[in-house]
Amino acid sequence: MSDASEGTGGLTFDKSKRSWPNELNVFGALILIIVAFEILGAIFMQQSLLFDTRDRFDSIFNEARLRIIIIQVAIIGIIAIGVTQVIITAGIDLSSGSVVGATAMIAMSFAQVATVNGAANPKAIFGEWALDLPWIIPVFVGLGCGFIAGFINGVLVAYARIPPFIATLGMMLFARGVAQWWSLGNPVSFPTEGYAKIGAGMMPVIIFLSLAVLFHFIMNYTVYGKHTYAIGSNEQAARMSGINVPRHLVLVYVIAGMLAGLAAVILTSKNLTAQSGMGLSYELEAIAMAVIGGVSLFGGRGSIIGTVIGALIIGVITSGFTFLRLGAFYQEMVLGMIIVGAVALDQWQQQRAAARA
Amino acid sequence: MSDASEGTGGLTFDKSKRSWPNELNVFGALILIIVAFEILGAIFMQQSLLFDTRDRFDSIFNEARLRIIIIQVAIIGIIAIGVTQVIITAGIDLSSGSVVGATAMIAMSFAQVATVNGAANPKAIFGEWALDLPWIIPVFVGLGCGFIAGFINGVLVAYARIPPFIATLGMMLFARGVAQWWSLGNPVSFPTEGYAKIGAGMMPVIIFLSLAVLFHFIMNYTVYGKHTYAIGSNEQAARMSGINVPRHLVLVYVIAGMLAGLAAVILTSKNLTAQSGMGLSYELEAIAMAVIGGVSLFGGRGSIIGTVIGALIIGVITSGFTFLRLGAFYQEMVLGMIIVGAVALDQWQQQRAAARA
Amino acid sequence: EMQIGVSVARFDDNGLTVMRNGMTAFDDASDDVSLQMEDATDDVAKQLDQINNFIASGVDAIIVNAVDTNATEAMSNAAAAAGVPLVYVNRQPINMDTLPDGQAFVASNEIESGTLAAFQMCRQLRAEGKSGGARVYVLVGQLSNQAAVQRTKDFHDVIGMDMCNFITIIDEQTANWSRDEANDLMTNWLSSGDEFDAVFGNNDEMALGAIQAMKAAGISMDDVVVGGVDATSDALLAMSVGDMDVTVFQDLAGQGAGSIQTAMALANGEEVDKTVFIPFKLVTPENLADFQ
Amino acid sequence: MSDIILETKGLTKHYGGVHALEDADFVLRHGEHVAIMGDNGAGKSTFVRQITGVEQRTRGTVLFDQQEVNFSGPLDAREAGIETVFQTLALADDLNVPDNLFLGREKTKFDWLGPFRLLDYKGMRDDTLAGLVKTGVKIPNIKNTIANMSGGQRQCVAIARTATFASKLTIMDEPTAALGVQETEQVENIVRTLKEQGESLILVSHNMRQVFDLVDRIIVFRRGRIVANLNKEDTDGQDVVAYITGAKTGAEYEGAA
Amino acid sequence: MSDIILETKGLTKHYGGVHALEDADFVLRHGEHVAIMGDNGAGKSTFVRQITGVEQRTRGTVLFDQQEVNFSGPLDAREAGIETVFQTLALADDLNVPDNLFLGREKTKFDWLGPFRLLDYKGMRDDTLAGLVKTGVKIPNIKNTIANMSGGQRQCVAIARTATFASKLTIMDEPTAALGVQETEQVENIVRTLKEQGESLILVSHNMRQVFDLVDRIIVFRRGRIVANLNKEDTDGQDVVAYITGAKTGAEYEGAA
Ligand SMILES: Nc1ncnc2c1ncn2[C@@H]1O[C@H](COP(=O)(O)OP(=O)(O)OP(=O)(O)O)[C@@H](O)[C@H]1O
Ligand SMILES: Nc1ncnc2c1ncn2[C@@H]1O[C@H](COP(=O)(O)OP(=O)(O)OP(=O)(O)O)[C@@H](O)[C@H]1O
Ligand SMILES: [Mg+2]
Ligand SMILES: [Mg+2]
Repeated sequence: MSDASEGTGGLTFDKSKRSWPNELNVFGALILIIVAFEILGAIFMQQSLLFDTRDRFDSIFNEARLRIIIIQVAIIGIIAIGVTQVIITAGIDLSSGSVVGATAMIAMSFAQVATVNGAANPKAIFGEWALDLPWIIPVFVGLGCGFIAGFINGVLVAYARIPPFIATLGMMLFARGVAQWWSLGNPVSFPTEGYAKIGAGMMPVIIFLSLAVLFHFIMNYTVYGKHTYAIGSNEQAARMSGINVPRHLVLVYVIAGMLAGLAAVILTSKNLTAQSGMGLSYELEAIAMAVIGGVSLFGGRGSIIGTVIGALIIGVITSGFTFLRLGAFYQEMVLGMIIVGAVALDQWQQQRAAARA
Repeated sequence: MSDASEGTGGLTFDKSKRSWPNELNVFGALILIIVAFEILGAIFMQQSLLFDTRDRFDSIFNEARLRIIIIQVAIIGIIAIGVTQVIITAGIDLSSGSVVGATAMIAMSFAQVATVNGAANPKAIFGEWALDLPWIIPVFVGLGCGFIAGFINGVLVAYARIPPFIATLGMMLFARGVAQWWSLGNPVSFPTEGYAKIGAGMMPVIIFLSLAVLFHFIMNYTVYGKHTYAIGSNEQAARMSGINVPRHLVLVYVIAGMLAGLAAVILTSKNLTAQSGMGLSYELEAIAMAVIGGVSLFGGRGSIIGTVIGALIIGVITSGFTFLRLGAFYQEMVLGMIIVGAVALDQWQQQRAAARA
Repeated sequence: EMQIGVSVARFDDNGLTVMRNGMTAFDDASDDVSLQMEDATDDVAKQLDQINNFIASGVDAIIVNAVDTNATEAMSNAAAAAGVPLVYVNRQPINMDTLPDGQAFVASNEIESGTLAAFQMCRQLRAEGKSGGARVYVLVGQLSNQAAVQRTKDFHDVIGMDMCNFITIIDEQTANWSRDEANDLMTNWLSSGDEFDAVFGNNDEMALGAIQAMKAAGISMDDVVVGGVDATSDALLAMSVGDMDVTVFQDLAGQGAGSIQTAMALANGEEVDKTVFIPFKLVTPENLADFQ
Repeated sequence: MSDIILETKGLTKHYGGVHALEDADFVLRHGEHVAIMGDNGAGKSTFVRQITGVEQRTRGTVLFDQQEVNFSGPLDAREAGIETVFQTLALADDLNVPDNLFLGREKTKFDWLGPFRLLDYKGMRDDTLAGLVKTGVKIPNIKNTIANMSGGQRQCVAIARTATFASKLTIMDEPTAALGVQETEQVENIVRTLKEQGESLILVSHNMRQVFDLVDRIIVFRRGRIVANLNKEDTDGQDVVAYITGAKTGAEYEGAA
Repeated sequence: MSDIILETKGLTKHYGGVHALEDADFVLRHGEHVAIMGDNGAGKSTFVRQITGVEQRTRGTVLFDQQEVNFSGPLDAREAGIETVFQTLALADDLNVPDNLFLGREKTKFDWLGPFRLLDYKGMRDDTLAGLVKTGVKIPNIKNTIANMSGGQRQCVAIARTATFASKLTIMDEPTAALGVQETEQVENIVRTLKEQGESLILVSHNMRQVFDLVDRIIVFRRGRIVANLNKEDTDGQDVVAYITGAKTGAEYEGAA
């Protein structure tokens, strides 16, 4: 029995016909979208989306475009890594966007410089003591805010047994309130140089991809990952099998919260300002990335790799629209259609694979 | 066997100890919130939220306040009736807010008067032929828009098997694009007198409550209702039992879409204008009403009555805040806490009831 | 033909729509320029990304209607690094003093709008003999929005002046720029039965919502001073029938067209003033005819 | 030929690399009761799912009532006259007993109201109680949701559902697995009644005594293939076990597994 | 007294108006194997759920190993040394076989990493194959998710899980209901091994032959109450059925039901 290592015999099992990973479908959708933009670009613009047709760069690629495609989704992508984990537990996190807003205001208040253009910083929130601090302090403040928000979410979901949708909706409203109250709606600006480096250039991308690799590993090779999938698959069974479900859920929400906090730090550093409206509807985009990437909202299924590809799809679409000079009024319409189309393609592939077998 | 009508014997069954309906818990939360506001009002404002302390009305109630509590939630409440049905099928409808926006613009374009203040209507979208039409035409246009949006949602969910979150997210983006593109972002104003009556005074409330009664009846006493619950409870089982699940889902989404369309008609009539930003985040409020009212996001459980009480809770909170003159910055924070608190109370009651038995 | 990328803070904002319309009209009339407009949906980060997308597409110039005027430094840096001219329109960038070469600003001064409206309301209340004490409700726009914060602050500053300190604010709440929310909020206020003399809305839409609520409650609009900002056509109509008393007009269409001209000049390498200033104008029933 | 109600030819189902069902040739005559036996994972339920259209087969043909059929779902199968008790029971957890019993074919009033026609609650409750009595199960409160029922109670609800509606062919996949002594007896009586009424039946079961009590013929599955087709008279328990375990293989199936 | 491993006094559970379990007094000695029988819905699984802390009892006390215990969940029960095969199996549908087998007590490496300690996939796979062989079940690909397993395969996974870990008391709720002839035999062998090792066992079963083969003592439930406590030697199948159906009631339980 040559296939003994895969089971205890019985039926014929043809190893070569293993079901192909879901991520491949999503990747296929990404390629398809890129090809579509290239074709439309060649027809209507006589230009290429990804390739350098004007000899502006040393390589054959339009490097500026490649960079912006991923830069513009890196920050929400970081949030999506956390949201993916929450969704895999069959939960949802509607608060991440607002947590970004609140954290942005609070963290930035500890990242301000003392003097702007020779004069005292006009936007300073606190006194002297909070100015010109080393960059690590606002970073820790940001992570701390995310931790607290995630912890509260987790406790509400796991111990008070409030449905995640409502618990995080409450946190969404609360955090948005905090963001606006913090400086009474006024923006917080002028960060120190050290802080400004965190989100400069390709840093957001580097952080995003490192975190993606780290959490891909954690979700697949550690107890944490296994229990996350188990809870989402059947919470009752996970409980009966002796997993400490509430404690684990709190940990998942804390990680999601801290990733949102980190995203806020990078966001403010990249934009050199914090504004209470920051992060608005990021939660939806993060969830969209995850779901386009094949994460099931009913829990138990999905992967970080899928989410990263989902983020890239959104990045390509965003840049592709500007590339094609699509009118802003049509952009949202077409974006809606493409998101639906990408998922439809994935569904169709899965069904075909199941039927073909 | 005196309890024969309830079962086929076996264990002792104590009829008097029937589990109490979930709606009672939600109602309890409503009362609790009112009492809290009355106490705070008595302490800080020397006034009452619901009672007439200044002798302005004939009855003992502050009738103006009672009216606004329900008027301000009536329109979103109408949407929530549809959203409740969608959620009971284990779906979700994120598009309702945007559908309101798009429908508002389109329907209002057919409700404009020819002359404003003696001059030609400066906002007219179409030519002569579309001016001074009878009110029934824009109403049908509005319902028609809702029908189309709901139908597309339903087909995507039921036949293309796209997760409802994504299908309706796509529709949300699409409809928002349509709303902005329709008149390129310009508001559409100056409706005919007939149209203006639809949303005037207490009309929105009357429509809301009539629809609530109608759909309460439908959900409890018709095949439609039963199948809606069955699909949400176990779609696979519903399919195996021979329910035509896809056709039924399309019907549910169509109803939700048409209710959103109707809400848009009432909204524009009430405000005498249509703006592309209308309806923004109504979907979240509608979902919140349903979930506060005890509808389970995992499907199969919930009721229209619960949703109506959920709507009232939000109405009382909104009015209560203005009554207490709570600072705008704190309102969102407190709203977040109250929503979570109301659901927590409900959870706690249910658990206590289960334990006490 | 010159390619210009435009990033507008919000497409569904009524005032900014007038500005956009001004730009589109200019584009339609001119063969030398082709606009590509993007909606930043009130998201600072998205706006910065849009600018980078424009740069990646190789546009000749960029026009920015900033979501948050505090976030302009990063945008200036990005455009300067790529050598693409940049024009800010309508909202004054925070780095005005240090704008790099090839960048300019076309707008009105936002502080004027709230101040003009508030001061006119104060004068009118005085004229009606209410200098012994007048009570006001304030409808605030979206709390995360700069203009809302600024206009509300302007109102506070005006009633802090000796001449207007007879005015007290009963309550100020947000109605998120929306007529519907303002209507409900006003009705809520009315249900308390408190006396009041004036209502100030951060924009006309909210002022109109308040008017509808008061009329529904049978309050005579002669007894209440209502002020707004934007001078939208709905507001002008309301003023012509005596419902509305004060609003403020800014030549947004003019700003839109001006920004394109400035951007074209910069792209052609011409010398341009760092600021092009287009003032606000107060609108009252007296000068209403000039704006209709 | 005209007395054949169901026939499959080369029916095959692969799940990815798993060959769950291979080349099943099967014949069932009008009024005949046949048992399907076999190890766990031998492909019995898979066979049932292919016939009833729950899944789409990899290849092969199914003839029902002399017609080639391609059911797109269990609804089609039911409309053609096949009633099935699935191993997974197919009950809606949040609905109560009568709702589940009549799911998909509710008793209604005012049928001209289309999907909004009214439910005849009273009629359904009475029929439910009658149906449950047939299975002998005791359920203290039929208004409780199925989620709150014991394993055996659920199974009886599923069986009552099938037994309440007449059909040309009844398929039961391990119907008595979770049932107590009395309930099993009752369900066996239901099967005997079907026999008297001349309805055909396919019974999947692991219970040797039950099979020999109830059916005319026994089909044995092993590793996804049919390995024996035995008339009850020509065989006994030990013989059947030999086929199940692989100690023996039917002459006509040599080389199959 | 010291040879008693589990004792319940007046154990009672009401679900709303349904009195699913009333005043159950029960004693189990070290190394003893006891069967629980009774009609569907008699309260057997309810009894199991109260002991293992899956639900909170309405009243009554449970003593395990001479200590009064109040398990807040099955995790507590397992840590105290009670391994259970629940009737609902408690498997995670989206995970594969080894993942389910080791759910909640994975084999790991680098344990100092806390919740992020690494999984020992290879070790778990090998142990899984060994555990499955004990139950005799055939599963072509253990990397398939549980959702794709046949009814019997699922049950065997749940049993293998229990059998893989040593305990003071094993509880099995209808473990062989969905199993084939061979697999049932294997599971019965597992139970016999437990007996030899001196581990205590509570077996819920409807299978009279199995019960008489395996256990020392039979407890009969009827309508939520214990109605008989019979030593195997003093009784036979017909006698037990009489207690189950209510034709007889144990002397010490008169007036109970
Ligand atoms: N959806 C699926 N995907 C992959 N494999 C499957 C799927 N469904 C069933 N299988 C496999 O097919 C084989 C046959 O399963 P089936 O349910 O037909 O067995 P069975 O004979 O009914 O067994 P039991 O007596 O345990 O119910 C099993 O090995 C099972 O793991
Ligand atoms: N959560 C619950 N809510 C209400 N009633 C319940 C609940 N759980 C079980 N019951 C009822 O309690 C009774 C006992 O159920 P239990 O599961 O203990 O039966 P059982 O003896 O294990 O039966 P079976 O042999 O069918 O598994 C049944 O009538 C059942 O309907
Ligand atoms: Mg089976
Ligand atoms: Mg049981």
